[in-house]
Amino acid sequence: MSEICTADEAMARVHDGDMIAAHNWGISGSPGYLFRALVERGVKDLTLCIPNLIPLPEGFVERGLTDPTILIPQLKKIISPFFGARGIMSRFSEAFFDTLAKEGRLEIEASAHGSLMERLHAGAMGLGGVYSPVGVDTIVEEGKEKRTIDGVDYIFERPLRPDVGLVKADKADTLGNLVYRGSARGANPVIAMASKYTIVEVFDVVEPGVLEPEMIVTPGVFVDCVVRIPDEDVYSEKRRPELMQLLAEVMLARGVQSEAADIEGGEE
Amino acid sequence: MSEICTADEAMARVHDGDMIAAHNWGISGSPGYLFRALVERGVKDLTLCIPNLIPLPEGFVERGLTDPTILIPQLKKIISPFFGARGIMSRFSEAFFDTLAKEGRLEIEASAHGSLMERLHAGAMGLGGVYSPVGVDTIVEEGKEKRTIDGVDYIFERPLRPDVGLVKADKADTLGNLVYRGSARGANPVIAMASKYTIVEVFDVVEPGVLEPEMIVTPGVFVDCVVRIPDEDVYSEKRRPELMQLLAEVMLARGVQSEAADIEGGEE
Amino acid sequence: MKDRLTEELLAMRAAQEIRPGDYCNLGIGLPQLCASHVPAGAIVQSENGALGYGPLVGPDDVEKMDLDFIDAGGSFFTPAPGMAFFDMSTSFTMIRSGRLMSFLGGLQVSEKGDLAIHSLSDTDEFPQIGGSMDLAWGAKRLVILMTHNTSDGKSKVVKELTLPVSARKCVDLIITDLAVIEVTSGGLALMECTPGWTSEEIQEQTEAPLKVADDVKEMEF
Amino acid sequence: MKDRLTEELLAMRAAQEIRPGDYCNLGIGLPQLCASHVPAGAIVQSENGALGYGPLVGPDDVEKMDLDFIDAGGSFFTPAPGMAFFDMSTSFTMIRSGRLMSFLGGLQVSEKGDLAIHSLSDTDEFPQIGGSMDLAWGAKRLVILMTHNTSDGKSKVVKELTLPVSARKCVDLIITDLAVIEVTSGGLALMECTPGWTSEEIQEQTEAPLKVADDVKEMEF
Repeated sequence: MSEICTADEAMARVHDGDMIAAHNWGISGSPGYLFRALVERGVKDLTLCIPNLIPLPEGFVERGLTDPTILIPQLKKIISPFFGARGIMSRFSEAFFDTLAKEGRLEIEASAHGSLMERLHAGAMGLGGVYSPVGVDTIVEEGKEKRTIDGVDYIFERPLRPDVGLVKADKADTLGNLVYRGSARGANPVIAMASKYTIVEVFDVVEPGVLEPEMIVTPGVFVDCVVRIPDEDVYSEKRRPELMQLLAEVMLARGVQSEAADIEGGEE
Repeated sequence: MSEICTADEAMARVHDGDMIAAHNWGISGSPGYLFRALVERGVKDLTLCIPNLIPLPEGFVERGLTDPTILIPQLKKIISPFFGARGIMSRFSEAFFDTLAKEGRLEIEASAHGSLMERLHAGAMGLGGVYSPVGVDTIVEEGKEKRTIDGVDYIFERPLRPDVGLVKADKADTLGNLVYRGSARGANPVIAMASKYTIVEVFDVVEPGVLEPEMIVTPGVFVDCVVRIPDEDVYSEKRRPELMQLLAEVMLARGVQSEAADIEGGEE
Repeated sequence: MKDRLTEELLAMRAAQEIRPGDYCNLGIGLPQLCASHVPAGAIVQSENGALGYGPLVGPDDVEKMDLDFIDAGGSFFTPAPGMAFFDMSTSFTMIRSGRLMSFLGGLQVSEKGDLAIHSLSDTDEFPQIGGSMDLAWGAKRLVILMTHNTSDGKSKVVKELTLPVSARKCVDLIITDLAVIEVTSGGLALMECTPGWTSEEIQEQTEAPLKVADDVKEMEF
Repeated sequence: MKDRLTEELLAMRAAQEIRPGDYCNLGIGLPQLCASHVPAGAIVQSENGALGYGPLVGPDDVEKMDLDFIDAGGSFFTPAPGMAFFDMSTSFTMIRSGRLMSFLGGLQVSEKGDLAIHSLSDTDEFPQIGGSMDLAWGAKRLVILMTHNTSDGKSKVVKELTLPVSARKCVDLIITDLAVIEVTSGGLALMECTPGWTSEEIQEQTEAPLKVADDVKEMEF
């Protein structure tokens, strides 16, 4: 049964060495309020599974917002398809990464977006692994079994079953049923299903029956813990116009470019 | 782009030897209107993937309703987890099945519900196969590769990528976006995603924008052909109260038992 | 001959295993009858894609039946606040997640906890697996509800399955019209007897050896 | 030196490949710019989980921006009737289904249609694969939009990739600021030249050999 609790209470469930999964595609849909609580919890040697690792533009962290790169000092491994490289390098010194690498403390495992979703799905379904056609002949296949089936080459992808899923939803009811809004849905429903223990941050908690049974995306059985973001917090629904304004200023300062514009590598 | 067409026009896309997928769990959510059109189309040597093969109770077929067992004479193979045995045997004579078996014309492949969903998902994702823990040491593993991964036994399950998916939805918009109602959802969204060509029967077709973007379950890109059930048809929304009445009569005649009560085997 | 439990009493006893806050899948047959006895605050799942719905519609309430509100056994359920609908892929992710307890019927259970449920013969042309293999594999706790003996008097609690196996070492608890039996690493433990029946009498009806629990008691409803 | 296409003109030419009724994924970078030129009746997909949304919000329309309406590149889009949102698993099922055409950027394309897009080095600590490998594998038709040469003048249309491969034999069409090039089983075919450039001049800028199509023509916008 889902419990309603605070972020601190929820984080007590996270331990050293855990595998954590979370969504990230900029601010929207990413559990920034829970990231901040995880930093405060101070656990270490975590493995993080995340579709993107995109640093926030300047000016956001100063206002109390948190992106997943903030977690890097607590990680021993990152499994991700996309690293906002320049932003990460500007946040942490090159010396910092050199030290991590020398100490063997930060392992990076690259994946394709679809394969990461499929590995989480496989974990959720209790599978031993799947043969995926994506990433053949690329860095993604390194160290993985290859197999040709009916003339097509595949890579063996192992399931991911995170110890803790950090999920961002729009609203929950008191039974833990979740709805999302727009493109903020992302990997959140997949992470909720794949994780052994699922913690959700929401703008609002409503009574059962308020969310239509046809609109519920994540049924409450997958949700262990619902955290309502306090009204005064920078992540609260009340303060979203302020965030939007800040984001707009950043975008205007850059011209036509977008929040995630600095994710583009090299030539592109 | 999804087209709006008649059942006859849609069926022109089905050919001898095709693999067909459809949902069945009694009347609700099962594409009975399209089954009838498929019988009329008269193609043969089909393979049918279906979660259940449940004959309708007596009195329904007489009113123009169709269940998937009606398709048996057109099939060369059925992949299904559940056969409403007594009902099937009463519809077709034992001699009929003996003839099919002797001619090698009807192959039955048993599956578990979850494994059937997973094989359709694997087909949709382009996978070469998955290792499933369900069905180990049972009839389901016959002829399949087995593998132990991290101490757990798995069966290798091959993907299913049906040539044609027959889907029942509640409503479509003209872009082919679909919504479902209640437990009628079933395997329909999975079948829509897995099939190379997806035909949908709906009670109603609405303009884009009528279905809320958060409520759409099957995005239109997976839908090739939308068939609106004509108002006068026994499957139309208008005539659902009549069906419900008929079903209630059957249930009352049986006592507390349910539509699918005769699906229970032997001792149970 | 002594009375065995009625189906209704069996279902009532079984429903006591469900606590408020539990999520439980109720299989076809005897488990369906538990739906009326589930405690408040427990949540029922149906494999065709529904969670948290209300009680089943009785035969006297035809006007409450909704064609699109059916459970796995084809019975009509009533809506309840907070219920959710989802596709069968999501439903079986749920079933395999270890987050549900599961009540299934059974044809045989062995002393190791092996379950036979889907077929009466290895050469059965039309097996009835349905969700049973997934439910048996994925359940947080698997409870089997069945008659203790077949209609011709054979024990359904056996040393080794003679019917086709549905899943190995999966059963946690067996509830029959004669007894409540726990499957332990050391074999079967007789926990409760149907009123009027002694441990010895139940053992006589049972092929597999039963260890009588120290605190064995009479079933209560 | 002769003028090459502006990014805007390149995007306009590329958008001509999309027809009414097509579903198209627009990748990060140059492909995003096509969003404003997609013909009516074509439907755009974004890998983070949106289909059928409207044009992007320009920098002058800040008040139209919605924090929860972002595309894969992080740009804000406007709503449109019939748009749908879904999770990333559904999105990549769509991407791998062969039902979408796909526009991606590129670092290099080989004459066999191999694509390099995610990294500038084999030892890159922070690769940027994202959805590119899935999109390249699953596209009904894959169109690469890129500058013809690197900033230091090297050809990006090459005999063999020197950068890490993202997917083999996947590219159908290359659109650069110099040319439209089709990848055929017999090699690269030069279909269109940027106004003011001859086939010979384009070949000089291109490492891989180009067969000039019989009906080669000047690009139109």
